[in-house]
Amino acid sequence: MPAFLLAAAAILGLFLPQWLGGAATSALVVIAIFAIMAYGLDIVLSDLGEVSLAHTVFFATGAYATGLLATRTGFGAWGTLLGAMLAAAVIALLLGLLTLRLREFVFSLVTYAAAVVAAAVAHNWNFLGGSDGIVGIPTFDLSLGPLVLVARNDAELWPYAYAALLLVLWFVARFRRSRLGLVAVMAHLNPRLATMSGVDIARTRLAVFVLSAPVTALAGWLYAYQRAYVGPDLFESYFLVLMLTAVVLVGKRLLPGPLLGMALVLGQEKFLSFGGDVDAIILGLALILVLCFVPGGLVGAIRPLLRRLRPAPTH
Amino acid sequence: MSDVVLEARDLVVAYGGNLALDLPHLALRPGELVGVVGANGAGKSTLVNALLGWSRGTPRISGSVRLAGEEIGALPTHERVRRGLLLVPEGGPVFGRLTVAENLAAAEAAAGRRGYTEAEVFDLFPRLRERLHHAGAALSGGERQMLAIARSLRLGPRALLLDEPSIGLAPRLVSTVLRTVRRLVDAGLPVLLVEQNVRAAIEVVDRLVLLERGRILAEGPVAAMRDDPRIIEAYLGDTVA
Amino acid sequence: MNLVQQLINGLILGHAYALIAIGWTVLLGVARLVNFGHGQMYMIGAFMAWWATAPLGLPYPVAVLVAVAAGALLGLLVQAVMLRLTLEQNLVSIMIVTLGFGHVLRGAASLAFGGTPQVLETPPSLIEFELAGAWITAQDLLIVAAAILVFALLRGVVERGRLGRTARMVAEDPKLAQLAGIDVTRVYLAVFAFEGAAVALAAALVAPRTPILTSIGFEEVIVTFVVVVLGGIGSVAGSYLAGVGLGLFTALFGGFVSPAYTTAASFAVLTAVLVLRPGGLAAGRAVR
Amino acid sequence: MLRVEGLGVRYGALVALQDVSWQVAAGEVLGIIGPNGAGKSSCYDATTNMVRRSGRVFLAGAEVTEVPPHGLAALGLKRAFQQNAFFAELSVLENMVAVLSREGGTGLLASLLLPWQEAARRRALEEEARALLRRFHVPQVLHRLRPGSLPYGTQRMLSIALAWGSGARVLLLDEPAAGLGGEDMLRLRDLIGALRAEGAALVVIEHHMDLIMSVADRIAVLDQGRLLATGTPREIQADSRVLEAYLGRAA
Amino acid sequence: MRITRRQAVLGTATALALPALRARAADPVKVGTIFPLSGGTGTQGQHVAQAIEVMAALVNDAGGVLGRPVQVIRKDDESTPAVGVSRANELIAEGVAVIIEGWNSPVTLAMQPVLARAGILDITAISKADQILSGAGNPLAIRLNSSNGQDGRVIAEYLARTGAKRIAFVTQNDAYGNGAQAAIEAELQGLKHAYEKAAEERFPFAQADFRVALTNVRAANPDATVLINANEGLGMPALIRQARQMRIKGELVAAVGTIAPSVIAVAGESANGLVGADIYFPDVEPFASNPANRRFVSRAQEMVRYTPDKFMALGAAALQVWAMAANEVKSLDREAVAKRIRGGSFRDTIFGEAAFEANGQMRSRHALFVVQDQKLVVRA
Repeated sequence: MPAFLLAAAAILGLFLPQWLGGAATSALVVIAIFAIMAYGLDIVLSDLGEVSLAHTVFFATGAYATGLLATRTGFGAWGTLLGAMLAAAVIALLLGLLTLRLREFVFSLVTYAAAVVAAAVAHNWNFLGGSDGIVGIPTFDLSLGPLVLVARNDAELWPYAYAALLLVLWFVARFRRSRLGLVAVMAHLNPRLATMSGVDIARTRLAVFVLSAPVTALAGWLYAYQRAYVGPDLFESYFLVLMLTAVVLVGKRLLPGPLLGMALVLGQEKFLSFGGDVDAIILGLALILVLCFVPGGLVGAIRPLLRRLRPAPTH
Repeated sequence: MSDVVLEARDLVVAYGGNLALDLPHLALRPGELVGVVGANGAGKSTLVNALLGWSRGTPRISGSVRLAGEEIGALPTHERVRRGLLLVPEGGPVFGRLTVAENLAAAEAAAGRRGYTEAEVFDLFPRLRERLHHAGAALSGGERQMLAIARSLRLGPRALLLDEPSIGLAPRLVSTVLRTVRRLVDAGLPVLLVEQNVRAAIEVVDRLVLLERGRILAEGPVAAMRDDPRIIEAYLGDTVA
Repeated sequence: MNLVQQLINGLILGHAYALIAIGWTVLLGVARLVNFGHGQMYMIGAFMAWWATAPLGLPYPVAVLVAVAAGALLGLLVQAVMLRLTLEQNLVSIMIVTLGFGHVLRGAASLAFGGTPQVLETPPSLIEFELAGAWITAQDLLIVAAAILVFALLRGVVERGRLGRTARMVAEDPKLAQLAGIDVTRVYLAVFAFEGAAVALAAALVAPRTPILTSIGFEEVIVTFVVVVLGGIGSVAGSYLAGVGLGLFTALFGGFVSPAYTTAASFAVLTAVLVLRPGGLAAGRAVR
Repeated sequence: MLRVEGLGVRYGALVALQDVSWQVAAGEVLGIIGPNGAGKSSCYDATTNMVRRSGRVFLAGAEVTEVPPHGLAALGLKRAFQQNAFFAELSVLENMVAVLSREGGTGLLASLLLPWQEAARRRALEEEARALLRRFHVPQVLHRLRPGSLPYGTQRMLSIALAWGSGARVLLLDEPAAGLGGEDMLRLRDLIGALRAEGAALVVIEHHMDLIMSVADRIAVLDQGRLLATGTPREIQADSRVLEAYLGRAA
Repeated sequence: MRITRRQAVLGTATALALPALRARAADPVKVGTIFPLSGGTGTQGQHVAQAIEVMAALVNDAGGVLGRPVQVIRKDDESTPAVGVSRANELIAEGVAVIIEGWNSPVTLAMQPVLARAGILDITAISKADQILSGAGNPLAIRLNSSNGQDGRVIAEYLARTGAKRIAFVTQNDAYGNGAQAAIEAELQGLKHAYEKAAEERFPFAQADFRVALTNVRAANPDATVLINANEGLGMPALIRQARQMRIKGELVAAVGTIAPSVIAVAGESANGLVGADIYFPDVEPFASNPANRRFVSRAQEMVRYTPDKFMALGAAALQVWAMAANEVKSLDREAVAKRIRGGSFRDTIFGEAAFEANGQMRSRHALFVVQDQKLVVRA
């Protein structure tokens, strides 16, 4: 697609809430935030080929760092943004160094255990507010000098969430074009050949893992402001399954994939909900069915259909 | 041709868009030792693997395979094995975490088939008896090869396919292994032998099939083929010959 | 001091942990497969046992069988659905699929069994007696006995028996196993059925110790991870020792430091082991 | 250019390689022959530090024994594998660009902030990749396909091209002619000659006697993990030990 | 982005104007309820929602609010803050006049700021966290359930009265548990009761196996053991059962409000002898003779075939108090109604006279009970 069309589409997106009406606004904000969350996992899962189950930790770290800095030290939104991303990167670095030599399911197992333990710590540690979490997070305020940038509700938060989403899309697209992105794919697809092309596999893995954490933490930062409350529910496996589903549902290594996946999942939960339990079944089934029967994702399932349709006019 | 034990027709194997094997016809009769020779990548392993519908990749295999008159081309690999078509793949792989004894014990002939007894196997490969309680991984290349063949014999073969049994073996061992194979054939077991060591193979086989790039280049009794220049060229290079 | 009592607590807990982890041990050690829905299968096993005893009024031993059968069926179902992934040894997708499966099970269980807590009342848990100053129940002894029995059987089967040998052949080289006449698909199905049955058995025996809810299962998963990794990934004897060791650690850490951070502490042990001897685990060969 | 001294490799009780030494100079082709299982591939694994081994390795005079494999590649010691190796989910061109990108790629920051610079570099990389592919006889019409759907001979060439990457001081080839037919074989022969002419040191494991005898300056013969003989092709062809080991026991 | 401020002003104006525009006699007044209707506490949450509907029927019988009938909308927070926030947003979009919510404190804490920003009156029925009333999330907070401080006093008085010298605490290691224990200890000291903390065991919320902790308690030989565990679905009944099974000596005392009938149902015979305290009993004085309570209880038994428990009474009372306040100030305006309730007092509610402190906390009267034959028996 030509650049100007993309730019036009991006600008039009800003007016989506007006278009779709008020009820959709908060859904749009949540989709944007959770899509950002999923993009962090996306570059690890799709590009690096590892299943990290610790991305809920980065999400929660972003939110907790925001909550703590905003309520205890009075940091503004810029400060908490920096703090959230930095905290997540540091935790990812520690976890990455611990798991540097672990592959496949041992890696996943340890990251999963780390997520469960992080949840236990958040529940129990008074410094983090324990099971009651952190209340009283001030309004989102990115004002710079005379420029007033405040968001008190979802409608006002949309431009910022949307801008953050565009930035993340840009980041992921550019990452895939960068040396690190290409090298990560090499390490994923053929580690031996990559090594013989001079790629340091362990370093590449660590770099991508650490880089992915602030992306997911960015979502945590927005979520903390959107909810004005941070609690240990952020560690729930719901978020994990949500992220994974969004990444694999539409198709891996497809730039708009996680965004569309997240929109589908949350759209179903919001506008076509059959109750919490049935929604859980739907979410889990979507994940299972896609991976088992349409490994290329929905795009992979649709492509042959399109191909079948296309030759029709020539007959 | 009722005496044909193993027969393949129009056997075609393709990886992606690439034809790896195109074999109009191949037959193996009782008490016959057929050698399959050809350069690396000529499709020798592809041929024996395809007879079992077996592969480490995901090729497309089509064609007919008949074992003792029964069409087995559509059966899964393990069913072909149970019907008596045995393959010792390249490198003579064994289960490294099982001991020699376990490797042998695990190879039980399917119902209705009689496999070689342990005593008969030890008779053929006395070395295995000495290594009975060693793990498969601790065996030398030659011992592995023997164990792999012994395992197949235990499973009750109607026909045996051997993929490069001489790989990595000392010359003395190569001839030992091949002489043992000849003994099996003389006892009535038909064997298809893929071999890159042509000199050694020529000494034992009855017929030769020469493959090149997935197709049969020449085929015939070993006496007629022995001095075929194409055989020599394919292997040794004219400068050496 | 109550050290002896805590040791008794630890031994019972440890055998419960080992029993809970046994399905995973076999799954991983024998077939190189994983199941992240393990905890939810534990939950389903517990509820099936409860359903058979309370609403259906079946005797407890029959209820155990009902749970085990349900677990085996669930295992078969999961494996049948993801068979293609298994044959491709696509562990990445298998992990995610089983995780999603756990999510589905939790939702389905909430629909089927509701949100109310239940207690699995079993005759042995009503028999209480004192042992070295600690009050324990016959159920606790049953868990210890069952764990020892299952491990002993398994060691016999996996290390000596024909069944275990077949499974170990598939684990080491599924392709080569086909050439030995083994129906690899059936082995994979059987191993997953065993995993489901084993965790359901563990649930039917261990769950009477505490009330059950459809949201349980996460602690069991972590316990299983720790046991399996510490035990050397797939080693039967190793898992037994690791289970008992973890039970003792939990009891002593909880008794003398703080129960609030036991999960975190056992994870710290796990991490330490992985970092200090990442290749030294018996895993080395099986996992590569 | 490359010298290995006393390389040894063991897998458990199995001695795959024992006390093997050889060297290759710039602009020279060293052939390594020997029966299957003689330890030829192990020899490459040992040279490139991909297995635990004993012995020492020198590259351009400096000892590189402890340098990790990726470090060796960065120093210009590159290797192709016996099986065709590529990144199966990328197109042929993307494969080549990916390999070149480790050196010629754009850093993340530049990619984020200066996309035009990345685009320019990428165009340059693609141009370089196309040229390289053409040079390794991968015609341009195939560049947009996935490697798996190339003809076998072209796959082989692509594997060598990917190993070569942005250039190598020493290139180790493992049975490059395996499965190649007449025309492909000629191309390979030309290619090896051209790389040698450029001053690269080449080591070639090969079964195909025609090829190896015609391209190699010197030949090393391995048998049972040991170095049996080294010499010019003519010397090797005359060596009776070699004949016996390689061609099987004379009748 | 300067428009944001103006937008906000406009938004507030619309919010204020909306109820006025709709104030036609036939239009029902929408009341939102957000409780867990599924999951571990789903049954209890459903009961609370039903109780609010029962009260709505009573209010409508008496003429409704501002002459309009009350219509209750149920939402399920799934015990998850994130879901609670979504449900709150949905109710805001539906234009409810008030939201009665709160089973789990984290869910309440998450919803408070969202509702406060949207200008919707938010009444917390049950959630106990102290921060709910701190004003950080909602400056006009109102809560009916008793606070940790109020609860601590009753328990402390009981312990002092029985002369327990060696007291053990088995406490949930989070804000609620630690706060509750601190409140009891502070009151004990206030009463100048000399005691020794024989044991202090802390456990995570989700714990269901307390044998390790109870072994320590048992070894300490306490006169009384205080159980502080808000996990009514799993932890509390498990704790009671295991304490009995391990033959803990001395009295078992449960923190206020943690012994719902469901806890006793799961704990079974083990619950017998357990001492606790609570603020509502449907058939005990002064509630038994309170006509407002009797109407509520009989209507509930008729409509949902269930005798209300404390949680149901709190939910129903929340609607009752709000309806009284709105009718008095003749407005549905959030500020006006909240100001009437906070610091105010209402007669003839389910709880008799319901008085609220300035911070929105309802004053409660506690009564001690002991469990006998798996039933609560209130002590005079």
